[in-house]
Amino acid sequence: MPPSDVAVEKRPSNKSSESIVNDFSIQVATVNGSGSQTANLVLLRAIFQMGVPVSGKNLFPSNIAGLPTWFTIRANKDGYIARKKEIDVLVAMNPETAREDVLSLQAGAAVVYDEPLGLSELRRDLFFYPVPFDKLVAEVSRDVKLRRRVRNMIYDGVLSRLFGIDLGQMEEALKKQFGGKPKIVSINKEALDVGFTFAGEQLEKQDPYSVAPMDATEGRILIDGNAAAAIGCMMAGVTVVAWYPITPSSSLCETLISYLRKYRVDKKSGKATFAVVQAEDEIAALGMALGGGWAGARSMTATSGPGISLMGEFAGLGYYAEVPAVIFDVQRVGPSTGLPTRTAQGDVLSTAFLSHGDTRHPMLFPSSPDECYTMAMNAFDLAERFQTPVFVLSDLDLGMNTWMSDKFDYPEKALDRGKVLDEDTLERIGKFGRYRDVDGDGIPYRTVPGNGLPAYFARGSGHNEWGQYSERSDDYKKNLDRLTRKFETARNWMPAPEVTINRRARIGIVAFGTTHWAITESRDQLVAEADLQTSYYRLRAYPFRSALASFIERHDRVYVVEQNRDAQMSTLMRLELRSELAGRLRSVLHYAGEPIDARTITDDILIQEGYRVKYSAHEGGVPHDAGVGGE
Amino acid sequence: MPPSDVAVEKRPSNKSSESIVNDFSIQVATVNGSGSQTANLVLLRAIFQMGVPVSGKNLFPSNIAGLPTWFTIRANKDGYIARKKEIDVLVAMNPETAREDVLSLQAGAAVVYDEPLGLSELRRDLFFYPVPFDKLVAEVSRDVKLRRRVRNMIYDGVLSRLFGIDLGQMEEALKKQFGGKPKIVSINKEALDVGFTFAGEQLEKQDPYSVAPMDATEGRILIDGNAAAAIGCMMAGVTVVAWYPITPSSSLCETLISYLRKYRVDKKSGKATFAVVQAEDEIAALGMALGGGWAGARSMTATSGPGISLMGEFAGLGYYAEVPAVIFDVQRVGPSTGLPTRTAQGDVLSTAFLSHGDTRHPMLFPSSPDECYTMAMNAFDLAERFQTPVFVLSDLDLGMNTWMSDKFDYPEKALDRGKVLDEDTLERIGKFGRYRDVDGDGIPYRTVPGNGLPAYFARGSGHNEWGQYSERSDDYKKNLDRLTRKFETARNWMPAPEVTINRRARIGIVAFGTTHWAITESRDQLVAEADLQTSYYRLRAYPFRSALASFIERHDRVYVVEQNRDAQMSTLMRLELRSELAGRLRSVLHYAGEPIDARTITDDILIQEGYRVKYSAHEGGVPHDAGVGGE
Amino acid sequence: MATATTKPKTNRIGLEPSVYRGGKSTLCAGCGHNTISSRIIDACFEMGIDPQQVVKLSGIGCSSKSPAYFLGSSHGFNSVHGRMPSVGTGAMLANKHLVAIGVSGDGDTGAIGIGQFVHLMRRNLPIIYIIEDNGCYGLTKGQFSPTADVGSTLKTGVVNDLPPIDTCALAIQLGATFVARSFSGDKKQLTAVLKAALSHRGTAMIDVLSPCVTFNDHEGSTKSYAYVKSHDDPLEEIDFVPFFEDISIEHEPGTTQEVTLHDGSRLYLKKLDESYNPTDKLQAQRVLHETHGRGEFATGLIYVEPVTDDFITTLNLVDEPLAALSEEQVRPPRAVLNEIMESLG
Amino acid sequence: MATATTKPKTNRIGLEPSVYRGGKSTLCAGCGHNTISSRIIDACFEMGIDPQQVVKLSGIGCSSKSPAYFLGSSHGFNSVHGRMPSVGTGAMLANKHLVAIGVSGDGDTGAIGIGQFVHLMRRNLPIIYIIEDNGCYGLTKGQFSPTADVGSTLKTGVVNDLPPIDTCALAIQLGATFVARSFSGDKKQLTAVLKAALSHRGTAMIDVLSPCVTFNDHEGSTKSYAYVKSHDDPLEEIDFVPFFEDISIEHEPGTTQEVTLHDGSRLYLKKLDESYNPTDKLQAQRVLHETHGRGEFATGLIYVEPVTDDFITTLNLVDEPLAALSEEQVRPPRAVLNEIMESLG
Ligand SMILES: Cc1ncc(C[n+]2csc(CCOP(=O)(O)OP(=O)(O)O)c2C)c(N)n1
Ligand SMILES: Cc1ncc(C[n+]2csc(CCOP(=O)(O)OP(=O)(O)O)c2C)c(N)n1
Ligand code: SF4
Ligand code: SF4
Ligand SMILES: [Mg+2]
Ligand SMILES: [Mg+2]
Repeated sequence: MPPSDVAVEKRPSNKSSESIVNDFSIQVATVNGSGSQTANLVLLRAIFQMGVPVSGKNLFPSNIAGLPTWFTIRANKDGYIARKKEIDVLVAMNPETAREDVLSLQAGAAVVYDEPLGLSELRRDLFFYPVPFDKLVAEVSRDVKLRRRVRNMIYDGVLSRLFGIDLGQMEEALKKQFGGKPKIVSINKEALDVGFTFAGEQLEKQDPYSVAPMDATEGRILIDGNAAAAIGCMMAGVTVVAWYPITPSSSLCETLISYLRKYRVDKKSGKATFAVVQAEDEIAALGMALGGGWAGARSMTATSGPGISLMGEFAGLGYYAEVPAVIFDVQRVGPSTGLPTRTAQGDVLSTAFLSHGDTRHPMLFPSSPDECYTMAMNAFDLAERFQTPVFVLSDLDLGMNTWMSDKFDYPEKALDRGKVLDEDTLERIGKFGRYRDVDGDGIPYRTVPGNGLPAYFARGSGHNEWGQYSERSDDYKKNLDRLTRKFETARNWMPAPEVTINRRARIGIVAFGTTHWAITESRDQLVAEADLQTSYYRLRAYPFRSALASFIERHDRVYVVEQNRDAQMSTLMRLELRSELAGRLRSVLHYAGEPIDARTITDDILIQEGYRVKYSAHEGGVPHDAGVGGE
Repeated sequence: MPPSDVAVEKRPSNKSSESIVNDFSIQVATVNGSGSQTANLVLLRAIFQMGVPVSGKNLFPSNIAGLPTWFTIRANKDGYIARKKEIDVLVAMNPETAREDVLSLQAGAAVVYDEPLGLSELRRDLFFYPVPFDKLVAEVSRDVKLRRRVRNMIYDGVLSRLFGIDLGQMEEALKKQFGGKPKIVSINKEALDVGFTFAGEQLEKQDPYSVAPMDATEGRILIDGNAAAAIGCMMAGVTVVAWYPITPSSSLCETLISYLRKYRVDKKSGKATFAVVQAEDEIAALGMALGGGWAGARSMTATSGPGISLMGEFAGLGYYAEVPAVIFDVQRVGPSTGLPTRTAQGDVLSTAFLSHGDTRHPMLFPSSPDECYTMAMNAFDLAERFQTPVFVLSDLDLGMNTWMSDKFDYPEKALDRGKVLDEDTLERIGKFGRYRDVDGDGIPYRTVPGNGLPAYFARGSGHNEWGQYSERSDDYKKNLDRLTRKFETARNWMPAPEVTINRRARIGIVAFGTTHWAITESRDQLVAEADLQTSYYRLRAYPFRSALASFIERHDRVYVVEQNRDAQMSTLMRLELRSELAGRLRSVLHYAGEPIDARTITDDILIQEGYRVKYSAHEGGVPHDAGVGGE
Repeated sequence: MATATTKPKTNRIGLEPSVYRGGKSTLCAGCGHNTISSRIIDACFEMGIDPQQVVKLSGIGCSSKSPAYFLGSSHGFNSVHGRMPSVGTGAMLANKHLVAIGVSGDGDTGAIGIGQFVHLMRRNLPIIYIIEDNGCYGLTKGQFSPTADVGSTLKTGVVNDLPPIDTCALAIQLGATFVARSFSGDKKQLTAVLKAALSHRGTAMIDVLSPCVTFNDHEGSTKSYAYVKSHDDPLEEIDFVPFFEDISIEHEPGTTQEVTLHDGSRLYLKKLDESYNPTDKLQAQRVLHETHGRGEFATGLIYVEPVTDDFITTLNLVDEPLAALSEEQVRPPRAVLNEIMESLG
Repeated sequence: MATATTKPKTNRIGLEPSVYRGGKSTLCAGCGHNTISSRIIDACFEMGIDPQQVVKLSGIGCSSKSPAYFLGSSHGFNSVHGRMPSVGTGAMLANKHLVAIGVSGDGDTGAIGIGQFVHLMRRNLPIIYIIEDNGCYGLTKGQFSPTADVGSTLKTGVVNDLPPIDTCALAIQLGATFVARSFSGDKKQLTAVLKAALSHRGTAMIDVLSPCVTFNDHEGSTKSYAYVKSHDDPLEEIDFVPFFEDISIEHEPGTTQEVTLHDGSRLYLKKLDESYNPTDKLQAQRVLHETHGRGEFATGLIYVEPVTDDFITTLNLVDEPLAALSEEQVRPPRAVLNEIMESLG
């Protein structure tokens, strides 16, 4: 029995007129807790294994089960892996959102859907592929529970057939996922086959999209930023980890714990070279990290916005008492609880000045898993070198989504434990003064408890260079000025920006973190669509290098692209730039929770540059649901 | 027996050459916990009652008893009441600091000191007046405890005689202080007399300083900013007060409590029209204030920097869930615990952006007790009008020192309770949507529990205009943009600046809060010393008015004078100003804990303007004391 | 056996049950928290609580979401993680006539929120404080919470090493005046306890074991539905007689204890452990200690003390809600300002 | 009766008493906190503690300043208000061989810090946690703290309405393994308790009544020197025999209990209340409850349980301090990274 609503004759006439290979996006609309994650990752990995550049982004609600979730896979031969606004292939599994999902598609998109939803009547300008999932899954198993678990795998089979995604690679991906569990692999495989066969027999390919093998992913890996950061922390030799669960940072610590258990336990004694504590809250987590840092451990914590807010007082103590610690902030949408499972770059300003009084903190901005890995190591080195809390500002998109990456290099540089006093140095410098600027770089020497060198009394209140309590104005000012000097020294130790100068460009773009991927694509769009040449400065750290000013100097206008409402990075830049340069800054802001996409940037820049652009496609919507409550 | 080290013949030859009337400062150096506060306030009040403009500033340590404390009284016929760097008369009672105190004086100063300290040999260029306090106090009482209490009153007697400070006024002041306790008044009076008589008989007036009656204080009062704010809160009809003790904000709530107990308890029933809770910490204090504000009370809390740091998460909730509350931040020196009993304006930046994500808060900056009073009322009105936390940024200098002030006016304006929905409005607007922008000003209507109008569910997570939970990007963005609109509306409701345009001025000065008083004096110095005309813009609130830009436009260079290291207000200004205007900003920064003085500003501006200035007097020092630990 | 068209039953204040319902739950199907919402709806309906006078308060967590799923016409405030007590305190200060129902989780209360919990108990704020206790952080995907038992395991097999905080014992220790423990699956007991809580003036702390079917319902867990069900050790059978019903319950003297609550409602506690007396602090502590030692959960009304003044009462506030006072009531007259100015002149 | 020139006595590790002293105190003359510092100096000297292995930790308050006034050659960290427990936890994780002495105040612990206190007790971190308890906030000029008794007054006459938190009862409730209360004025008892604490492995929580002579030493106060002195109700007479002394103390069986501590030191507790047994949680709770009911302070070793593993032990760390591990020990070899990369390829 052929599916009831395939209506071939009514479909768009441009059928197959052009074939689009390795350049489209698939969105799977399901309900969370329905186990679609496996099917989606298998799909992603299969395309990846075919050598095609790919990215996967999960748009999920702040709840555990039963609410709409969208997983978007983008395959792109040119390596554009930023989010793409337009959906080319929709897999509509969720009755609740199916209508709106279909209505928001662009003409010419393909829709694979659960047949009973009867979506094909909604529009005439799409390619519809109905699939009777319940019927098909019944062929796989009689066990209701099992059925529920493998039902989604059927759409993988269908997609495999429809879009030429290698079934063998899907099987490989399945095996990779379920390693030692052949039974699970086999039942999933069956579901795959059922979908594949059904599509072969019952569906007629009409849309132009397909995947073809390439060799652009050879030697690369798939990983999320949190796991990458976790590996970086382990390789950085972290010894004290204190954390408190919060989305989207939890998986950083959870992955770290599992790696540490595997690789940092002494084989013979079974004893650990690390300590992990699930603290009672973020205040305690940072307190523990600072206690550990003060006592000589490489200490860290990880959190998201609400945790950052709570860490204010301790962050100021770390700054002023000069205690190393690494804090990961995997940013989510604020203010307040905001959209806890959506991405943003909204903590830049509050983190830079976290705590009352004259406080400021170094920050690192990774834009890829590889940088999560390397910057984790940088962060520990910098924290100990500068004896101060160092913040790594990742975001949900980077931390929790799956990214292609080159394999990580083994670190060549030894750990930098900074200026920890030893006997020789003590002899050289004469008397130990905890806050003495012996070397003129603003960085004093420190000692750690238990190692027998001179002790000192750390405190958040006024102190002189000998570490004694002091309320003297001159001591206070001297110390504060040294802290400024230390911050200035740090400037040139921060990871350098990645700068691309285009000699023909009159305009520059500054971005950081995950925005990078959309920028890459947008710069090409600007050239292709308006012959607009741009230079590009990818910020990787705060405090900024002087190169930033030189970059701006070279250009008439500079667009600072960021994922927040208040132009936070641009604000930080304005503080340091000569006003003449500050005057060249423009902002492109995106703050609605989805990862930023190239189209948004391109259109915004074009408009600001005085071009006319056609009205952007309507955003794929996220439906209302009353009374959920955030995380 | 004449005091042993009066050495008249060695004194400076310019004795009495010029007489300086009503223009000098007296510094009393004692030990805290020694009861000198009474003597100092009596002195201050006596001069005030003589009609001479006066101010009193207490420089005290972060401990309870036994450490050096300096109380400085400035009498100035021209009404300059800012701190003056130079000390003209030193009363040296503290053996620990006496040497350094004397050494840091300018030539020609007078020193009244405890004879056994033998200070007169230290310098040749001062006027010394030794007083055998122990001997004199023995005449007053045999009771050791009493002696200790009144010993300091003796120097008041001495000063009265030496500098012509009316003894009768001192007695009056004593009575004012000890109201109903005639015994205490009388023993203190005795001590006064003993000092007066001693000075008359044994000391020869040599220095040029004296006080003469004026009529510049008629109808004025003496008050500290915290008490003034307390009166403002009471008159603003505060109903819920939650607080946690911290210097220098504690006395705001403590004074408020005593006024509320006196004036806000129903005479008949004995029942209170207010609730005060000493919370367990600052997080709870703000939580209570927000709970109260949400449920319709006029709620407040007061704290200082460390408390502000802890309030981050709740502040963001208040911003985003749109809950009114008033937060006083009586600033002290940070970062971290810093110098907890010294003054600063260092929380400007962290308060403006307090909390993660895209959050920002209105702030008010009182510069006088009168403004503490009026702005307390403004703050409650604004918090309810804009349904958001409003911060009043005072400082230790304003909050805890004694200031002259005009009497406060009874408020003419009714309380502004903001857009609380009532039946009529409901009818007018149709359906109630908690976050609907009905009036186009970004301010929605709200309802309060218990009054029978439609309920809503407040939350810090994403919501649409109907107050329903929503994770939709469009809802989120719409709401965030409305919050921006609301903040823009607030701009013109904020207290207007006080602007003095000088048509001949090429340079402008921007300042706020207590810095005002030093500016007033400094502007006169600039004219007197370098014929440098200035205009002046006293900021009174954030967000700024557009007048700020116009002011800057009129001037070539604008000096922003503030009491912090990081030019925090200037930073906020840069965010809003066209870069061309931002380029005109210069900074004068003072961040060593003492209230800023005119000399510092004048010299700094003159140097920046290319003038040569003579090296400023060495700052009066605050000695080391190891191992005190801050508050 | 004729079918009668029955009008929906209304309660004492004339409201239908539907008025007490809330939004559609977005929690997992089978989550204990949903059952608790139903019991709150039942208790409020049956007691004839006016929804307009109720405020629902919570922190953050699956549990803390649930106030959206009951009493839809009441005001609610889903605040920040662990800080519901302070928000609730502020609200009750603003309007002492409100009936405050706070819902928290074992993570929300036991971890980040334990400080505010301690002080709320100590103050005896009039609020019903419900902990929906599943021994884990549901919303962040199942980590141990501070009420997880030693030896209890995560789904991944990780074992908990730290002793649990017994929120009931803690509340009693801190001076709470009404402390109960119940189980989301025990309809009768939980409803009775909730009604009694609604009749109490002061903090009514109720720890409700509420299995997380998604993350903590497996074998190794001591908070799974099956485990709790089989280790539930009720202290008494509870009968609740509301103040507005004139019923007297017969009982054998000695075995049943009668407790009169603040609003005149009565509790009849038929003791299953005869030596137990829920008005004796030390006995309450003992029974908690002993049942915990046996790996069981003592449930029911564990401790009650209906006499002590609640926090708001000690403040001696005017009768009207502070939030409703007029300008005249809160702004002192000109003479007061003059008097103060005089004193400073 | 000839005067002999005596060399200063040295202790077991050859150090003179002066090594154990700290900076000059800046607290008020007569403050109880100063006396406690002296007792800490005595106990550390007499136990032969190596000052280089000691870390002194505190929050903020007069009490929290005191670590600057003892053991001047030890590292110290005067952190932020109420958060000493977390800083101490981090330090002990970094170096498990350290001897941690934490000093807090009743405000620092009981108010802002009660959350961290609860979790420290629950974890049984090896630290000596001293509360210098004066029932008020000394450093901010005398406001009530959460240990102030109901009815106690401020200098201004204001009366406290809220019940006190009994930090000892709370600690026991939360699983602390060594809980004592003492009085700054009781030299013998306090020294013995401190020495015992130094011999314990796990949290040793000591609440020391320590009158604030400036703000809380008046008539209406239940934390004045006079009041505490006359309401001190010692549970036992304590004799402490350090592990390095081979003394046995004769005692009547039944009246004296012997407790062997972690390092082999022994305590002889000559009970004054015969029914009391400091290894029984419920009895400890009872005695605290009852003495408090009488307006008295039960002092001495209230509860001890020397067997349970401390937090650091449960973590099963390598023998060297984590802070002292070399790069080779903490950075896995190339092969590990390769293995991980393979698994993700
Ligand atoms: C300050 C802060 N930290 C962390 C979180 C993340 N978070 C959300 S819910 C939750 C725990 C919830 O556990 P519980 O209170 O037991 O509720 P349950 O979900 O189990 O019902 C956490 C840690 C947060 N929202 N805010
Ligand atoms: C976050 C924060 N809030 C408030 C303060 C102000 N403060 C300093 S010490 C103190 C209370 C100290 O009381 P306690 O711990 O009992 O110590 P004591 O002075 O009585 O020994 C307070 C509230 C602070 N330093 N930090
Ligand atoms: S995750 Fe657990 S606690 Fe949360 S809704 Fe699901 S079952 Fe309930
Ligand atoms: S104020 Fe009180 S607690 Fe503080 S040092 Fe003085 S006596 Fe001690
Ligand atoms: Mg839970
Ligand atoms: Mg205290």
